[in-house]
Amino acid sequence: MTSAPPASEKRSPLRIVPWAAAIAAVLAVLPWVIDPYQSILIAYGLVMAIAVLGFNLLLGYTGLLSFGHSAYFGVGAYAVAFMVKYLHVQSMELFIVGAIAASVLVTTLFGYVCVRYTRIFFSILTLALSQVLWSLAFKFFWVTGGTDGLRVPTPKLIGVATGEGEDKIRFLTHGYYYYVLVVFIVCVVVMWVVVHSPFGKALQAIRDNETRARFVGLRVRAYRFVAFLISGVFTGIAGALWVPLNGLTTPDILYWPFSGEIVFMAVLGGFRNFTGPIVGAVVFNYLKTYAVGYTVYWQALLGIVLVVLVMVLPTGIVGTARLLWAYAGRRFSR
Amino acid sequence: MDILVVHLFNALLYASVLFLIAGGLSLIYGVMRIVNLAHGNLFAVGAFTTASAVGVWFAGSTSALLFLLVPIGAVAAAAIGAVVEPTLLRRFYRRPEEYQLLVTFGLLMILEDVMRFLWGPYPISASVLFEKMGSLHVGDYIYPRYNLLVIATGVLAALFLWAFIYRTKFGVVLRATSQDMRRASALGVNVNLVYVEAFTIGCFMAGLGGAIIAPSQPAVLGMGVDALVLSFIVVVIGGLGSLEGALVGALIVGVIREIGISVFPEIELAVLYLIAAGVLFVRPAGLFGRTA
Amino acid sequence: MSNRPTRRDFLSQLGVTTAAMAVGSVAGAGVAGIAHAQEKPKGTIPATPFKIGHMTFFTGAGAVLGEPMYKGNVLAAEEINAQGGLLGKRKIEILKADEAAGTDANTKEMRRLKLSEHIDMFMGITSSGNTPALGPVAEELKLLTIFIDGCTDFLFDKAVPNPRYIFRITNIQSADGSTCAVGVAQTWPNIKTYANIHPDYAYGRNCFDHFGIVTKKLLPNAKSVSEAWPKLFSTDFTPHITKTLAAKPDLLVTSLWGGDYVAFYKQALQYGLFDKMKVATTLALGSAPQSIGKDHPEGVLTGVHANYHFTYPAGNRWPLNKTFVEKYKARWNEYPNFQAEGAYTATYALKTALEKANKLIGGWPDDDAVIGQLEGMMIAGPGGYVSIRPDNHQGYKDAITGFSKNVPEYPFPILDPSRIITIPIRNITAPPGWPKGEPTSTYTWIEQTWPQMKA
Amino acid sequence: MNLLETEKLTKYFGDTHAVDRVDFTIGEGEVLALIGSNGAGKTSLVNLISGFLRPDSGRILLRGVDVTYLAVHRRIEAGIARSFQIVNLFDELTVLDNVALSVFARERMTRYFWTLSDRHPAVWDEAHEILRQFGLGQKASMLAGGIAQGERKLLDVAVAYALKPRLLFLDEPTSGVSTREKAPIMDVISSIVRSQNITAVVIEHDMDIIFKYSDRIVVMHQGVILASGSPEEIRRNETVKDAVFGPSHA
Repeated sequence: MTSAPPASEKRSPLRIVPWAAAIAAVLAVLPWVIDPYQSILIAYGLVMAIAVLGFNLLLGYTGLLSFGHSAYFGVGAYAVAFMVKYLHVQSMELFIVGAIAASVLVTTLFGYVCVRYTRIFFSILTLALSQVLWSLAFKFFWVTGGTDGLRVPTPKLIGVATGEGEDKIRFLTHGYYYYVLVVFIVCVVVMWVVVHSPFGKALQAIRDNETRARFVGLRVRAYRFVAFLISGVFTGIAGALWVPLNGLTTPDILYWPFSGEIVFMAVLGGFRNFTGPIVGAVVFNYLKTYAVGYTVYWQALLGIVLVVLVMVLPTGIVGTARLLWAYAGRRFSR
Repeated sequence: MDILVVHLFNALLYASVLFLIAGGLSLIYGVMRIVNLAHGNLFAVGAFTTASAVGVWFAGSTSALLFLLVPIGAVAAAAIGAVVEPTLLRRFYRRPEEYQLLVTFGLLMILEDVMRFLWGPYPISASVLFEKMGSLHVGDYIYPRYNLLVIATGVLAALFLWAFIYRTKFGVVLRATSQDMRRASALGVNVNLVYVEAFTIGCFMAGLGGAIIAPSQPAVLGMGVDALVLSFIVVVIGGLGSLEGALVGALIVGVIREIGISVFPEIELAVLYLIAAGVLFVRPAGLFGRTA
Repeated sequence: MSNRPTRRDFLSQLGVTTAAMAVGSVAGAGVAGIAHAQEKPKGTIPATPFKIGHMTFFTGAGAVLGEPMYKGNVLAAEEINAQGGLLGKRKIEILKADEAAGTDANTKEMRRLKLSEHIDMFMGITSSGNTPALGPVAEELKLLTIFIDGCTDFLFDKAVPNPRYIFRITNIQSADGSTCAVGVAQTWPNIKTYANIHPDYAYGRNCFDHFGIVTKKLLPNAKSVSEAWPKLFSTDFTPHITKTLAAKPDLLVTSLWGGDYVAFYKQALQYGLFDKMKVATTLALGSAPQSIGKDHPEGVLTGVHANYHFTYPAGNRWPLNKTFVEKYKARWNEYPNFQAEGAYTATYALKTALEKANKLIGGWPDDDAVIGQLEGMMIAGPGGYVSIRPDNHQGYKDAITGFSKNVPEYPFPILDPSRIITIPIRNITAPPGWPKGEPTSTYTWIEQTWPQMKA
Repeated sequence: MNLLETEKLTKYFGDTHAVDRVDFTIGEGEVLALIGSNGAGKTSLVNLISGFLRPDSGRILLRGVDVTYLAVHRRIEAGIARSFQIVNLFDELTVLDNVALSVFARERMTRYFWTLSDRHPAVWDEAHEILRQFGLGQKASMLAGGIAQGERKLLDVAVAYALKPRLLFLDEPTSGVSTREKAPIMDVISSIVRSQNITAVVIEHDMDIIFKYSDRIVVMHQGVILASGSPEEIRRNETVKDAVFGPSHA
């Protein structure tokens, strides 16, 4: 398609740090400026961004299209719900730890099975396995609440309980918003290090050329497995953060169309960019929320956006913006 | 004892419809190497079209006319296929899978709302045919005659497809294109024509699946998504791209579902997906697929 | 042993009656009616529209229930607006939202409606899976809410045990299973075995539980011999029907509803299910009345969600119903179901609460004042009196069920007017103060307080 | 002692004997050319030794150690590397990254997901140095998919070379480039291989190049080794002429 413009000198990946800090600062100020509903939407967007970042380690960096990432999101969410239901845990930090443990467990198992295959077989295998979890969550209602799902009350953040009387909206738009923001920043930094690490390079090499990767001595399957693990854990963390925001978890987030939405978000933002999934998740969240609010034909709207996107803007929002930026830059410098 | 016969018929009934959907999905994958996520909704289009033709537009006509109208759903689905393949999907055959899956996922969402727009939110039923045919005795039980017609349709479709693919010139061309598109093209095959024909046939099958069940089950929104995942199980078990596989896969799923609902209802769905995952794990190309 | 009551005695103690009977005269002291004349409101009332967010199933198989709910709401709003609006000034504006978008999307949408559209009130909800999800959100948002349906006991038992902002107008869900079981005990006391087909979600399980516990009390010899749990919004019931046939029960209990029930009975007919056993349902005639065809067998115990069927109370005995049905038919060219009645009544309950609050304090009453009026309100709706219990904000009205019958006046079966069964609601639901129980308070109440009948 | 020997190494593809009981040896420091017509089994032999294919029977010994069924990454650790006839690169990584990856892999650093790759200047310096040796220094920051074919051939070799192999297989390093470019490419490769004293096996068709750059030539035909000897011996060998160049070849 498009080859990146030749860079004359090797640019440090650290150059984006000031930009990232600026964006983080804006995100930190937002709840004081915009109305509460917008803050909640952004919190949703940031949570999904973590999930899609994880997903994109597989698609964008390893070249594996998972159509079953709903599974890991759901595992994170249900892990939290089970901790509430059976262990009466209230601490958000414990929720995250539990979600990580649960998603490590499930991704280890699923990953072991799935990374033996690539391309469409990988996609279908991930899909089939996620559907197993969905059907269990759906049918074992005495454990999972079935379609009713499980409720998760307001958690304690860093050991601080929110009083009974305190306004939940205020909790969501301030306390929890910042909590999500901090976890989001941590996740972004971690993922950024991962993809810019020697390991990340190896994954990209495997994505580009599996055969050659083998012949520089990489154990391709092991690398894919680790990528799968990291990817699943990120998505699991997102699931854990999402539950208190949503208030409950239902089997809907394990059903395969939710996996489709995760793919949608990555492609919307541009899966060949680090920032693409983040942008895609936030934008998709707005798009879907407002589409559902304004028309019963929201599915068609999203479908048309998707089809046009893959036809006209295959590099997504960020990829296209970069192209335009580069184009403008060249025009300007002439 | 008689009840076993009823169970068996039920399993065959389910398998017949699943074969029609999954067979189409598999055929399309076999020729074009594209997994069409919108396929489930072509099944739904078939059901809605037939349901409204029989139950609304021509309601009150003679039964003979109504029976003749049943295949109209298949024709509608085929027509959509014939339009969508050359205008939309063709651009994606050489693009990576993520784009193929996404464009058909988008199509799935669009079709869902097109149906909502055309047919409204309510279920539509063409049950008059189902009722008119009545039931026959199976020992102590009775069984709807119409369901036997559905089973017969499934069997006929399988036979017809087999003859078509292995006994006609077009079948040869189709198989050649499926095995090596470039070589077929070099040998003078009009590959684009083969593609649009194969896609249309695949959609026709899905539409026929929907059309044939419309009299016994109402057409409802959302039926496509559910049908798609089940036919996915079928093609995964049987092997993507293999019609024999779709047939065997449909039978397996039909039988397991029937047993599952009676014997292990809690894990009926999980068992189906686990079988699919297990087959994929052991033989990623499925029981009948060519190795990838 | 000897002091165990007989079934007949107990049923009459419960107040179960089978007959077409009057509800009593309209508008006793302290009872709000829906048609009383408008008084001039006190104080200044703003002229801004009163926005109601109405979320229900507009699409999918659930729309058979959802659309009538919306239509009932619209009908009431149009009537009120024609008189100038709420308190004569504020016109009702209804914002639609589709419940079929899924529970998670619904939660977001409720927040959007309140925080972004600034709705004054929320109404609607069909699915029992959604009220426990949305109830807490409404409380969080401090959003005045009257759920029309979604009537699971779970909402006020567990999800929101001390509601402030949320109310619910139609009967609590346990009444469905209990009413059905009482109807069975009274009609077919000799059944020995029964099979179940219930949709695999909250409502189906609730019906299963309450039918089971009441039947255990009233018909101790009857055993459940088969359970089938099709997914909600399924269309193919052949394996479930066959499983039921194979169990050879005396009776089938089913809580399938809407499009699911229609598909089920059509298929069951061709499998001869209705010829082989008695059938009792909880919601068969409760969906849009016209959705059931005349091919539906007669004599099936056809429930209406223990709430309302438009043929009862019969017109000349209860004019409120007669005029409601006429107006609804004129506006929408169809007959109302219990959801339409619920939404209609809820809208008038709001109107009444506003007027009473205004009379007390003047001006436009704040939410607290409205809530104060709704709590404990007794309102006469088309289906009879509804009382809203102050402790749990749940609306209660006497439960009804009956038997399907084809009559020449309607192109669909109705409840046999000569055999309608009614049960005073307080006799089949846990009283205020009963400890919260598992699976529901009503379940433990029945289990612990109802006498065990002789085998 | 020979660096590598094969004993009766055999690979069938259906009825075709791609490699038929081949006994092949290469000594320490040799630069050996493997020649033969298309389908003679040259690439199959390299594929077997490098681990791309599994043999049906026979053994491969590296300094006397059996490596026949060793996993690819173990062979690379043991010092066997290869380039590819049809360029096999990481097209969406930069030229520098392609080589750096080999260095990271060789140093077993590709497991590090907790440090930025930029934090390992020694690796980048080495990668730069290798690119400089291969004359690709100017192209370091371009995408590997975006450079010229001749450069890609060189980069393919550089990627293998960066693994610091003891035994390097070069599968047609000059195929697909114009005749004019062949000699410069081989000059670069040859000088590096010889200066580092790497044992190398080159598959090549161009006889001028073979005679110029190799110490010894092994001729394969229909899966067996037909002849082996110095360039001069092979040049004179009539059987080889007929088999490899066809009877018409003068």
